[in-house]
Parts: sequence; C-alpha cells; structure tokens
Amino acid sequence: GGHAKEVKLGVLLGFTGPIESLTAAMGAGAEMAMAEATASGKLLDGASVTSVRADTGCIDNGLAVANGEKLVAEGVNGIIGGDCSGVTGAILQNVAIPNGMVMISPSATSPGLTTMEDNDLFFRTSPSDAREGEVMAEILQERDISSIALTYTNNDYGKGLADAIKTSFEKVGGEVTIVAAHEDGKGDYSAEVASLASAGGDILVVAGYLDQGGLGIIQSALDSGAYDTFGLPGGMIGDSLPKNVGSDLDGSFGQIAGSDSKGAEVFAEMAKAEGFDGTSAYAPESYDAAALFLLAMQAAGSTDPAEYGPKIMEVANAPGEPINPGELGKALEILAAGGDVDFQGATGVELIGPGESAGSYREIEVKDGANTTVKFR
Amino acid sequence: MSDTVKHTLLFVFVGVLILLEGSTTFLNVFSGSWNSALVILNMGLISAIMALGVNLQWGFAGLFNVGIMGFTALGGLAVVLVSTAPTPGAFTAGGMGILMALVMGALTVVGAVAVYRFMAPGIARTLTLLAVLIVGFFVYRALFDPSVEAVEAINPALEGNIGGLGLPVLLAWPAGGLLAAGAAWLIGKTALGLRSDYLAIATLGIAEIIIAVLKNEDWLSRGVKNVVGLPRPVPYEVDLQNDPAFVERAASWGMDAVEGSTIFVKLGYSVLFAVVLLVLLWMAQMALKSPWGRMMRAIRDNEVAAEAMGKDVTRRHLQIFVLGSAICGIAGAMMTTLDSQLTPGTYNPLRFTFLIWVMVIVGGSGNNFGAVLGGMLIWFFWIKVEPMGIELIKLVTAGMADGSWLKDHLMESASHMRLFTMGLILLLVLRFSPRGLIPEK
Amino acid sequence: MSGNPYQDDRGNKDSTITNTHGAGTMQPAHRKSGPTTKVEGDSPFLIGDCMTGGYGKGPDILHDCTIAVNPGEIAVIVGPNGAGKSTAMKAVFGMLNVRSGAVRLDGEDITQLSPQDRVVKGMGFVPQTSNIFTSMTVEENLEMGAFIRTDDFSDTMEQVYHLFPILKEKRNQPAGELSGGQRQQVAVGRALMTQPKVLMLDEPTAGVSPIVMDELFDRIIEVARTGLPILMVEQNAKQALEIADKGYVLVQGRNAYTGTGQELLADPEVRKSFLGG
Amino acid sequence: MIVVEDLHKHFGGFHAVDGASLEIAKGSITGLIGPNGAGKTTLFNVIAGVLEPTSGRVTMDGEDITGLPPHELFHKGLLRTFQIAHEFSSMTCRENLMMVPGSQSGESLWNTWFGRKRIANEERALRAKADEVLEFLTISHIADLKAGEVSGGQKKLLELGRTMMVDAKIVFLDEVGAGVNRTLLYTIADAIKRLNEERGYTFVVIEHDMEFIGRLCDPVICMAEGKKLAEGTLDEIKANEQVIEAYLGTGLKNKDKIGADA
Amino acid sequence: MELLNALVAFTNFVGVPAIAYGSQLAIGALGVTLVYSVLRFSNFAHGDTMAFGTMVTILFTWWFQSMGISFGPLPTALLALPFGIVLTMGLMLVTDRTVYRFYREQKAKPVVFVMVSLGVMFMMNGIVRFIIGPGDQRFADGERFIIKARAFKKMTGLDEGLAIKTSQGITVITAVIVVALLFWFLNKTRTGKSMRAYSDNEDLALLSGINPERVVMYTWLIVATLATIAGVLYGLDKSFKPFTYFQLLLPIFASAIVGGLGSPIGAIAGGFIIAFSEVTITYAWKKVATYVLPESMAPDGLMQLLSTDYKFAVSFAILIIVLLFKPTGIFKGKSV
Ligand SMILES: Nc1ncnc2c1ncn2[C@@H]1O[C@H](COP(=O)(O)OP(=O)(O)OP(=O)(O)O)[C@@H](O)[C@H]1O
Ligand SMILES: Nc1ncnc2c1ncn2[C@@H]1O[C@H](COP(=O)(O)OP(=O)(O)OP(=O)(O)O)[C@@H](O)[C@H]1O
Ligand SMILES: CC(C)C[C@H](N)C(=O)O
Ligand SMILES: [Mg+2]
Ligand SMILES: [Mg+2]
Repeated sequence: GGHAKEVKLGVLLGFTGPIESLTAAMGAGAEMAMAEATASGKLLDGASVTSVRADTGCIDNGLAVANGEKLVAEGVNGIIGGDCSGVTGAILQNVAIPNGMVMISPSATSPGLTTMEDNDLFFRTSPSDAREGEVMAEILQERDISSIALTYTNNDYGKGLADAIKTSFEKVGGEVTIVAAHEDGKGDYSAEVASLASAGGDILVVAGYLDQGGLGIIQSALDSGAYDTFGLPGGMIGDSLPKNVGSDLDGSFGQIAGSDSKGAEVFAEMAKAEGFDGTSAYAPESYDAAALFLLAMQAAGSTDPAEYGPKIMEVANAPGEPINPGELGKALEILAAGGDVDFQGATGVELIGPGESAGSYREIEVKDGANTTVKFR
Repeated sequence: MSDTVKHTLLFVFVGVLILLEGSTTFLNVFSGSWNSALVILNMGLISAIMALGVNLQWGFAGLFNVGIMGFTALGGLAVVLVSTAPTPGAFTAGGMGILMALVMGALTVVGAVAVYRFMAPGIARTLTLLAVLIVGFFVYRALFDPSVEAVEAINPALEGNIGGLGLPVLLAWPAGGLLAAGAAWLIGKTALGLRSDYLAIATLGIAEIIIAVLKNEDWLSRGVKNVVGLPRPVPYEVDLQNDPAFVERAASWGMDAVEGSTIFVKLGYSVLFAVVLLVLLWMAQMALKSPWGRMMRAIRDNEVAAEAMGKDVTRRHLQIFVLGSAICGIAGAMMTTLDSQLTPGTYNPLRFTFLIWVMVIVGGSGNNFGAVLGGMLIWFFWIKVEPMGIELIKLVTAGMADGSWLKDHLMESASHMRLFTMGLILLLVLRFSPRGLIPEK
Repeated sequence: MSGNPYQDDRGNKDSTITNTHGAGTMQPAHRKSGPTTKVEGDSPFLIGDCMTGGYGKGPDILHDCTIAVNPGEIAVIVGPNGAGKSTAMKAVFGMLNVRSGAVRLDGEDITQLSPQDRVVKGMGFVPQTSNIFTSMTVEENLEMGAFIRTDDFSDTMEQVYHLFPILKEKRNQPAGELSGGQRQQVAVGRALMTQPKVLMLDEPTAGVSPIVMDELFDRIIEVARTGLPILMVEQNAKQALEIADKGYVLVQGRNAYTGTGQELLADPEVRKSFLGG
Repeated sequence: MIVVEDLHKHFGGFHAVDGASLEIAKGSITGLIGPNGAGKTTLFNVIAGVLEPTSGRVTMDGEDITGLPPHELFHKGLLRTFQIAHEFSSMTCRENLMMVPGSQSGESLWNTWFGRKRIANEERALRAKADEVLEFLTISHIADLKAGEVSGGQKKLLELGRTMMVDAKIVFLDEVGAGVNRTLLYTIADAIKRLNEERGYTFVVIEHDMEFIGRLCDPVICMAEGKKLAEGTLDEIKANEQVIEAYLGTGLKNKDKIGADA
Repeated sequence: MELLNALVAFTNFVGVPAIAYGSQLAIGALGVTLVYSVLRFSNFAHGDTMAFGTMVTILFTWWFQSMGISFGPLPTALLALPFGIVLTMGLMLVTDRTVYRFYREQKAKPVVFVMVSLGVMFMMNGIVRFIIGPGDQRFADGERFIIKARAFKKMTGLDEGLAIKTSQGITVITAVIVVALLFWFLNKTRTGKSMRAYSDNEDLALLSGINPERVVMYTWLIVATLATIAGVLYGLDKSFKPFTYFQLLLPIFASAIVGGLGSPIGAIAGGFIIAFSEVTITYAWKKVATYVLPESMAPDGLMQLLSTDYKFAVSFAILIIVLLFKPTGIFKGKSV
C-alpha cells in the first residue's frame, strides 16, 4: 500500500572471467533475497526491489570501475559486490568511497581489505581469511596431524589464506612441508602434484576453489596416489566436491564459515526451489548481503546510503530476533515496528570489527560421499 | 567529403558517444551519468596511449608485439616502487641481499654469455658453461632465498614487500616507461637479433613470465596479495566534500558536493591523461614526418635494401620496439594510478594484449590518429556492448514466454556478447576497411 | 602499401606468426570453369587470339595480342621488360582475365576454363621462377606433375629420366638441394609428366650459365622433335630465336613483329631495339 | 682495393665458398663469372656482410672488413645493388634517393623534436642532390612516382642512382642482366661505364651474359666450386680449357635437327 | 628395491602425467603446425576451435548418457567424438567460406590472416560461452583407472604406487594412432602429397592441376579433427572450461615452435619437451633422492630447482633458449 517505492540494488560480480562459474549462483542468491523482500510487501511500505546486474570480469579493474560508475549512475541504493578481492578494492576506492555508496561483498575475503580505509562504507558477509587460518590450525592439531603439504589458488584469497594457515599451524607446532601455488583454470596440475607428493606430509591442504583448480589438484593427487586425505578450507566446501570426486574423498575434512544455524540448509532448500545450487560457493553469502541491505534500509526507513549504512551492523548482530533465510518478511515487520533483529541468514551472519563476518566456522567431514557437519567453532 | 573532414567526423563521433553517455539514458544503452562518461573517457585515453605505442611498433616497423600485457604490468609495478612509502626495515632485513642476489644472477648470465662467446666450441665450452650456470644458480638462490624470506616476514598482512621510494606518483609514469623500456631492450636484444624474427612468441612468453614474477615475488609488490591505496595525483573526493570552498563552488555549478567532487576528480585525471596523450602524439607525429620516419618506412618496405643503404635495421627495430613498449609502460603506470592499486591477477592477455590489437587495427595501423581513435572507440564498445547485447536479447526474446529455458539461457549469456562483438567488429573492419578507420596516408 | 591493402604486411617478417614460404601470387581468372565450345575451321594448335586484358580490375596490359604455336614447333616470345610477355603466357593459361579475344586449343575454345582444367586439357606450364617443389624429392616432383593423371605414369617417368639422366641419380634427393640448371630440368620434367599436348616455358634459361643454357636448349629441341609444340618466353633472345620456328616481338602488350626466328634475327630494327644490336 | 684471402663459407657440410682468394683492383670493372652454384653470390654476400664467413679474411684498402654488417660497410663506401631490384616501393623515387645518405641529423629522434631547423636545411640540400642524380640517369620525370609503380628497368636505374647519392668507392652488382632486356641492359652498362670513368667507382659485376661482360669488364674472374678458376681478359678466359669445360660449353649440339622432323 | 621405488615414484608423478599431457599438446600443436604450413599463418583461434569441438562432444556425451548409451569401461565421450569432429569440421568449413576465403582470393599476406584469426578467436570465444556457458564441465565416465596406485603397491610390494588413468591410456593410444595416420596420409596418399605440394609452392601446385580450394578444405577438415581430438582428450583427462582452452594456446604454440613450426615431427617432439620441462624443472626431487641416497645424506630441503609457480615461465624460457641456438626449432621448421 501507500506510496510504493522502488529500491534498486546493484549486483556487481564477475559474470565473465575466471570465476564466472560461481557468479551465476551468487547473483541468483542475492536476487532471491530481493524477490523475497518484494513479495513480502513489507519493505518500506511496499517498495519493490529490483536488481541491476553488472560485470566485474573478476580481474578487470577498468571494467569493474566503469560498471560500478554505471550502477551509481543508474541510481542504485547499494552495491552487492564485488566478488574477487582485487576488483573489490578498486571499486571501493574509486566508486563507493567517492560516491558515498555502501558496498557489501559476499566473497572478497582478503585480509588486506580489513584494514583498507573505507569510510564505513564497506562490509562483507564472509570472514577474513586470517581467522580461517587459526581455525584450521586448531582442527589439524586436534586431529593429531603433525605435517601438511599446502597448495593454494594463486590469488589474494588463496595466498592470504595459505599464509594464515601456515603461520597458525606452525605456531601450534605443526610442520608445513611445502607451500605451492596453483593457477585456476589451467587444467593440468601434474607438476604441482608431483612436487606436493615429493614433499610429503600427512595430508594435503588445498586452499582453492572447489570447482576450479582445487578440484583438479585433489583429483590429480588421488589419481596418482599422492594423498588420500585432504584439508578443505571454505572455498572447497560444497556438495559438488564429494559428488565430483566420489567416495575417495571420505575422511577428508575442513571448515567453512557458518554458525550453528539451520540457515544454510534452509537456504539450500529455497535455492533448489528456485532452480539454482544453494551450496555453490558464496551463494549464501550473496543472499545475506542482499538481505542486510534491505533490513538496514528498513531499520533506517531510508534508502540513502548515508542513513542506512550505520544500521547494517545493528541488524546483523544481536540483540534481536534471530532471522533465518525465508524469514525476511518477518524481520521487516519487526523492524517496521521498531523492533530489533539479529540477522542470521544463510551463513549465520555476525559482523565484527570493521564490518566483516566474525568467522564462526562449521567443521566438516566428508562421510559416505557427503559433507557432514561435525561441530561448530 | 575530404579525408580530413571524414576523420574529424570520426573523432567527433566518439566525442558524441561520450557526451551521450553523460547526458541521456536512451535505450538503456547509455547511462546518462557524467561520472560514467568520464570513467570511460579516462580509460579510453589510456587505451589510446597503449594503442599509440603498439602502432609505433606495428604501424611503423611491422613489429608484432603480443606482450603488451607485460609492459603494462611493468608500468604498474613502477607505480608501487616509486610512489608507495618505504617499508621500514625491509631494506636492511633483506633488500640488500636481494639486490646482491640479482647482481649475482646478472653476473652469471653475463659470465655464461662470455664463456659462450670467447671459448672455442667443444666439450670444454659446454662443461664450463654448465658449471658457470649451475654454480651461479646456487649462489644466487643461496643469497636470494633468505633475504626474500626476511622481507616477506615483515608484517605480511599489510606489507611484506620492500616498499617504494615514497616519491610523487606522477614520477612513476616516466619510471614505468623506463622499466618497460628496459625489459623491451632485453627482449629486443635477444629476439630481434635472431636470424629469423621470433618477436611474437618471445613477447607472448615474456609477458607471461613478467606476470608470473609479479604474482609470485611477494617481496617485490606483494604478489597476488595486491598493493592497495596507492597515492594519487589528484585530490581525494572526500577531502573535497569536506572542503567548504569546494562545496560552494560545486553548488554554483548546480551540483551537490558528492557529484561535484567525483566529477572534478575524474576531470583532473582526464586532463592529466589528455596532456600525456597529446605530448606523445605530437612526438610521434613529428618523428613520423621527419627523415627518421622516412628511414623507418624504408626499413619497413625493404629491410635488406635499407641495410645495404647503411641503415642499421636491427638497431632501429630495437629503438622503435623499446619506444613503443615504453609508451605501453607509461600507459600501464597511468592505469595503475587510476585504479589506485596494483592487482597482478587482473592481467589477462585477452584484455591487455589482444584488445589493444583490435584497437590498433580498427583505428588504422600506421596512422597515429587512427590508433588514438581506435583506442577510444573500441574501449567505448568494450564497456557498452554488454548493455547493448542485453537490450538486443530483450528484443529478440520479447516474444518468448517468461521463464522459458531458452530465454533464461539467452539472458544469462548476454554478457558473452562482448567477446563475440569485438571479434565481429574486427572482422568487419578487416574485410571492408582493411586499412582501418583512419588509414595511413 | 601501394595496391591491395590486404597485401600490406608492414614489412613483418616474424616467422612465428607468418609463413611466406611458397605463398602464391597467381590469381586465376576463373575459379570455376565455364563451357568450352568446338570451333570450326583451320586454326593453330594453340592460339591466344587477339587477347586484351589485365590483372584484376587494373588497366589492360595486353592489347589485341596474338600468339600461336603448332605441333613440333618452337615459338619464342621476346620483348622489352614489362612488355607483357609473361602476362601473355598467363593469359593463355587462364591466370588472367581476358576481356576480349579467345584462347583455343586443338579446335576447342577454352577461354572460360580454369587453369586446373587447362592442365587437364593438356597444357603444361613452367613458370619463370620457383618452378619446383623444393621440399619434395625429385621423384615426388615428377609425381606431382602427373597429379591429374589417373593412369599408370611410370612409363612417362622413365622417359623423363631418359631425357634428363641426372634426375634419375638424384631421384630421392629434395629438389631444393639441386643446382640451378638441375632445377630447371626438374621443372621441365615435371611439366612433361602431365603428358602435355603443349608446353609453355617462361624464361627457362634466366640466370643459368652458358653451358647449362646450351644443354637446356638442346633438351628443348629434343622434346620439340617428339612433336610437342613449345611456346616460350626468352630474354636470351639471340640464342632463342636461332632455334625458333616462329618468333613474336611484343611491345607494350601488342604484337610488334612476327616472323620466323631467322627473319626476326635478320631484321635490323628488331636487332637494334630488342636484341641489343 | 679489395683483397679476399682464402675465404671459406660452409653451409652445414657443404662448402659453397671453398678457399677463394682474389684481388680487385681500384678503378677496375671486374667481371665475376662461373657455373651455377659456383659460389659467386655467396662470395658476394660474405664480402658485403650479409653472411658471416666460416674462415678467411676480406680487406679493403688494407683494412680488415671481414664480417662487418652491411650498414657499416656502406659507411666505408662499399655498396651493392641487387639482382632483383630492391626499391622502397611505397616511397617516391626521390625519397628513395634522399633516404640514402648516412648520418642525416634527421635520423636521430631527438632532432626530430628539437632540431627541426637543421633538418629542414639538410633536407633542402638532399633534395637538390637527388634531383641531380635523377637528371644524370635521365629519369627526372619519375621523381614523384612511387618506386613500386615504375618499370623494371627504371627500378634498376634507381638502384644505381642510390649508389650516386654518396661517395661510393666500390659497387657490387649481382646479375644486373638476368631477365633484363638486352637493349636496356646496355643502357645500364653505359651508365656503369660513365660512373666508373667520371666518378672513379670500382665495380664488381656478376653476370652470365658474355656480351655484357665483354663490353664492360676487365679483368674477368671465373669461379668454380667455390674457388677461383681463372683470371684474365675476357678473351683469355674464353680460351681457357677449364672454363670452357666448366662454364661456357661448346654450343648447341641439336641445333640443326630442329624442324627436320616437324 | 629402493632404486625401484625411486623409479616408480618418478614415473608415477612425472613420467605418466607428462606423457599424457605431452600427447595432448602434441596433437594440438599438430593442428597449429598444419595451418601454419599449408595455410601459412599462426592460427590464434586454435584453442577456441578445440573448445568448440570439445563442447559439441560434451553435448553429445550428455545426450547419449541421458539415453542410457554407454561404452562399457571406456568413456562415452569416445562415442560422441565423431559427432564432435563432424560438427567442428562443419564450423571450420563455414568459417573458411565466410571469412578466410575472401582473404585467400585477395592473396592477403599471412599477417592479415593472423589478424583475422584473432577476430575469429574472439567470436568463437563468445559462441562457446554462449552455448555451454563459461563453467567447468566434467564428462568423463566409465572405468577411471587402468591401474590404481594402491593396487599396484599390493601387486608389487613396493612402497610407491603407480597409477595409470584410463584417460591417460586412451590419450597415448589415440595420439599414436592419430600421428601414424597423419604421417601416412601426408606422405603416402595423393591428397596428402597434394597438401605438401601446396604448402611448398602454391602457384606451382595450381599449375600441376591441384585444386587449391580442395587442399584448403582438407586442411581444415584435418585441423578440425585434430583440434577436437586434442580438446576431448584434454577434457577427459582434466576437465573442460572455455577459458582453460584459450590459455592452452600458449603451451601449444610453444610446442609447435620449439619443435620447428611447420614440421609435424617437430610439433610432436615440442609437445613432449614442453610437457616434460613443465613437470621436471619444477619437480621436487626430495622423494626420489631419499630413496636413492644413503640415509645419512637424505635431503632436508625440497630439492626443487624452481617453484611450481613458474612452470609456465619455464616452458617459455626453454623456448627462447632453444630458439637462440636453433632459430628454426629443433626439427628445422619452415622459417626463413
Ligand atoms: N600480378 C600483377 N598485377 C598487376 N600488374 C602486373 C602483375 N604482373 C605484372 N604486371 C604488370 O604487367 C606489365 C607486364 O608485365 P609482364 O610480367 O608480363 O612483363 P614481361 O614482358 O614478362 O617482362 P619481363 O621481361 O621483365 O619478365 C608490367 O607493367 C607489370 O607491371
Ligand atoms: N643458405 C644456404 N644453405 C645451404 N646451401 C646454400 C645456401 N646458399 C647457397 N647455398 C649453396 O651454395 C652453392 C653456391 O651458391 P651461390 O648462390 O653462391 O651460387 P652462384 O655462383 O651465385 O650461382 P648462380 O650463378 O646460379 O647464381 C650452391 O650450391 C647453393 O645451393
Ligand atoms: C569469489 C572468490 C573468487 C573471491 C575470493 N574469496 C577473493 O577474495 O578473491
Ligand atoms: Mg616475365
Ligand atoms: Mg647467384
């Protein structure tokens, strides 16, 4: 009812380029949240949310910034993105900050972004990789693993995560026999696996992406009998990995951002109904990013970034009613009534410090060809 | 219509496109934002400079450089090395060691070359050569590895590299040119000196090697961890927004402070880039119209005869290759400055080498103005083909049922139109206007 | 630069991307053959009759030019550089658009035929330069000469080897390793393998030493004696006209003088202007 | 003027030039003949710096010039023309000549930006010189045509003209005659003679046409199998048994038989 | 025993993968080299041609799988391969008709063709993504292994295992067959000889009655076949992704050039050189050394010449070094 407004959210992801295979689901996740809010009819007195997609190319700063500008020009009220940490930094510095636009990235996880000057305009629904390193070291230690070989995808995410794992693991007395990069999208990993195998280690930790180089490395390592147990950080957790690799993966373990919420499952269900893969990397985070925007706008009663920006931390964190995926309508109602929500979303959102996900993690083990949650940290 | 008029009109056309981008939202293709128009203009200017550099090599000397990406990246590296603040303690921790190791490495290569030159061919030479290389390599690694480790250990989340000189960022532009020139000299010296010309594959390979070094040598520029927040030659928008005098001035233009500041900053870049472009263009034109240009044309027409007429073809090729690459380096430095960050992972041959080639060919190889036009025009399309494609597909799919598989698939694929269209433009130009839009006279 | 923009390679010689080795320059006038018609009446065995034409869309280079040859004859074309001698040969061979005039072979109008089909009809051509496959062996060169033949050509090959004994010795050697004179023999041999009804040679002796030239002329005479009509362009005009039954002097695409070899040699005007006195 | 001492050039196992030693006198027009594959062009290419010799020495006026690249030889006054005319086809004939002189200040990039006055003056002088040369060769009318569009003979004259733009000492001509109409060839021969007489150029000429050699050359050197076979006046050479056997031959054997059976 | 272990470890991690990868590069390089020698230009679109062929094969594989057709222990893709080849041939012929033929008629210089192939590359890049999307596709099915590492250990009692994948086996066998067929075709058949003749001297081929358009057509057909086979083998062994295939262009060119552009044997040798150099130069010799050396001398470090980050750099460095000493590649290719 009332004066129906339009809320526009930019979805600025790498629809072409090296992570093009992830972004379809990410975009769908974000748009699902928008559709949900619109359908509830409760957002800002019945405003409808439209999504404006634009491409970053993941690695093309020029394109990403140009498209960021385009989004601003089209009058978006917030930007979901960017995806890869590199372009995210560029958009932040060249588009978001100058224009006072709020950005929530679902997937840029580089520790470098934590300290970047952002005028409180930048948030992310994924934790910094620094934290994941600590968690992984903890898990490794508990499992009595004394030495690991480590390979990472050669970008700021992989490198940062590998650094974090190495430092944390060595701090607790573990040995890292080799740290070798692998390039995504190259296909042939014999050289990497050969070196990793030669270096030895109890398990192989693969800080990569599950349907990129990471999968290739695991496949190749299993095939050649180099390793049969793998450590799997967040980028490697997803249903497609055990499905693709098969029973050989049983016994491998890892962790992914997420708290003790049933959000992820709910989200996966919802996604299935929508016809995309809800377990695809960063799709849940994308949903959460979009939802955070809408909740903050509702809380501020405004679509002006300057006004709703400060509310993001509020709606994301306690106190308040916990909100799972699919419950946006309820949340909007509470907020409209002046109440308080604690958005959990698909990933158990908890924003800390400079506005990034706190980093509760789910420990995962692959059993009978499926990821099972062992416990939460 | 005389050629001059036609060519002026082409430039006017690009200008109009950019003006339209700034002022209208016609057909959803243009964004109607001056900010967006300026972003396109700025990258267009940089692209034009790159195209100018490549045109120098290709148009004037027929040198086929497919390593533009590498020189651009080196320009970016120069920005980090020149303009970032020095990392405290890095130099003492390992910087010295690294330098020594690099000198050692260079000495090894020089030594090996000397052995190859001055010893008579035979087993003895081969063995000595191998010995020099192997010993040199291990000494190099012994010096290099610990130093690198020491440097990378300094605050790795934020630094971990040797840092820069803390000089004004504008100095990084010529420095980028110099760095690229240095690399080009090395490549040219090896590749152009070969009996057959192997420049293409050498540049293609070395560009990949340069990117590999940038990605993996964290001590140099943090590798894939990127260097962010590079200094700028223009004021920060936020500072302007907080400056009452500026806010007032913006108001007098009828803009709010945010819009005013963003446009002001971008215009600042545009002016800087335009100045660089004009200076380079002037220099290229002057050179072209002089006896130097005549000599280059002669070399291009017939190398053997030019050589017999006393022209040192290899040296001239080297000269023009180094110059062209230097220009790409300058453009690369400018681009990194515009981005305010160096992200080695973003360098990709499709975008940084082949796209530049499309610009040069479409613009008109051998003609400096053509290269500039090509740079601006193709960049505009590179950005705008996507919205155009989406509109087109909307049109095509208008009749299809919503949610039909085909429609969804087409809409999703719309962004891949960009590559397709670039190819199409290139083919059409090669077919119907093989000398480009502004041909060599 | 000048001319065709598609042929502007800006002097690029980078052999990692381009391979100019063996690239052709010939532009056949017809890619698909048109019809041939029988002609009545008496006509020389091969005749390019009143040919007018030029390259592509360029100006006419030949103007009403006629050249003809009969079995057992050697016809020689001479003339200044750029007169259109090679062009006339190409026109007869269908490498050039004949805008008016006709080419007739053995009582058949073949003006509309593509060069390949003229080969099938029995015309053999040895171009002025690059007239052998350098990377293929001598024997393979000869085989390629017989490419269009579907019958057993080993007899013909023996005949060629008999004519040029040195080739038999070098049959398994890449032709590119042969000396200039030997290469010319391969070239002629290759043309003979077609079992042509007429043989066309463009300056077969350019740049060969006197002794090889004599030998080549000897062989050409031998071939002609078997009854094969031979049409050739020569700059060594004096020697060539000495053995010619028929001589044509072309100037600027036109027939300037025609006669037997001896007549032309005796004509003082011809001697002065074209044979160097 | 040029002394070649025991020069070898091997391609793999093949000895194209195999111990050639010869001398070329100042002010002479020396003819170089020999069977196909004798190594004449290769010798030429080695002297002119296109190929590196396997061993041996070339001196010019007592100075060792072995293995110098062509552009350095050019500056020493050693020029060559090509068997197939190597004109700069997209440039006008005048430009073809104007580009020749070395050490033009306009060939330095720096001057093209900051020394434009000087360049303008130099250009004026060059232009005058080029026109003078065109005049000498009686081809003034083609000065502004693109060199790619003039006739083959004119191209050859242009080649010769380029050697006149500087003070050449010695000019190597590789088969000027092959494929050139005889009448034109003798015009060129006249030009060569005039250059030799009026300007004192030394010439070395490779040619298979004995008449041309006879008009022009003294002495004549005959090569075979990579070595010098004989040297002398053309008449002496023509009488030399070895030369006849290797090169000249004894004429047509079948000449009379032609037409007999036809 | 120890020596045997060292040998097996080396074979398993270096030998087998490098041979398989080398075969894939070799077949790819053969295609590049064929275009270079017959059609006279470096075909920048070759990687994307491979992608197209593989894509078609994948689509057919999926279709077969959905119909329940399988090929026993062998991958279904082998059944789909002929369809992939045929459609790729079609695409090549259409491209040739609409694009390249015009330039051939103009007698365009090779460089112009290179530029044109750049345009074709961009377009095919777009088309493949348009049809199958940019993502990773796996289509290998059937039995995955010929020998598994564990089975090998049990069988031999060694500490080190040796694994050979079906895809690796198929790759090598196919490569041998393809190469043998190609050589037989080029050197013994009339059509093959006419292709060599055309590549040697275009004009003379025409004068010998060889139809140039037919030669060109055969070349494209063979190139399409080689590209599809190389692409499918690579995809079976690893996985398919359009971007990966574009990037394959680099090692493939490197292979063709190291071996000697224009020389088929060179292309094969080049493929193996590049593959082996990528794997061995960055190989950590620690494991092998531990077996071979006496215990007291067992290495602490990885004994790695260069880190794997530089494996691509290595193949290019080798390329440049080879060219410095042998400017026309190892087997004298067709260069000036
Ligand atoms: N492919 C071509 N395209 C356009 N013009 C050509 C071509 N080939 C030759 N010409 C022109 O045609 C004219 C005649 O050339 P042609 O080769 O027939 O002369 P020629 O009599 O054989 O001379 P030469 O004795 O030098 O071989 C010349 O003016 C030449 O420039
Ligand atoms: N680059 C090369 N590689 C291998 N062999 C070569 C090369 N260049 C020339 N030759 C060989 O060297 C020999 C001498 O060649 P050269 O060209 O010097 O002969 P020439 O005396 O000039 O003969 P002609 O009178 O036919 O021009 C020939 O047998 C030739 O095949
Ligand atoms: C989507 C992912 C590729 C993003 C990655 N986590 C990064 O920070 O770059
Ligand atoms: Mg001719
Ligand atoms: Mg010669």
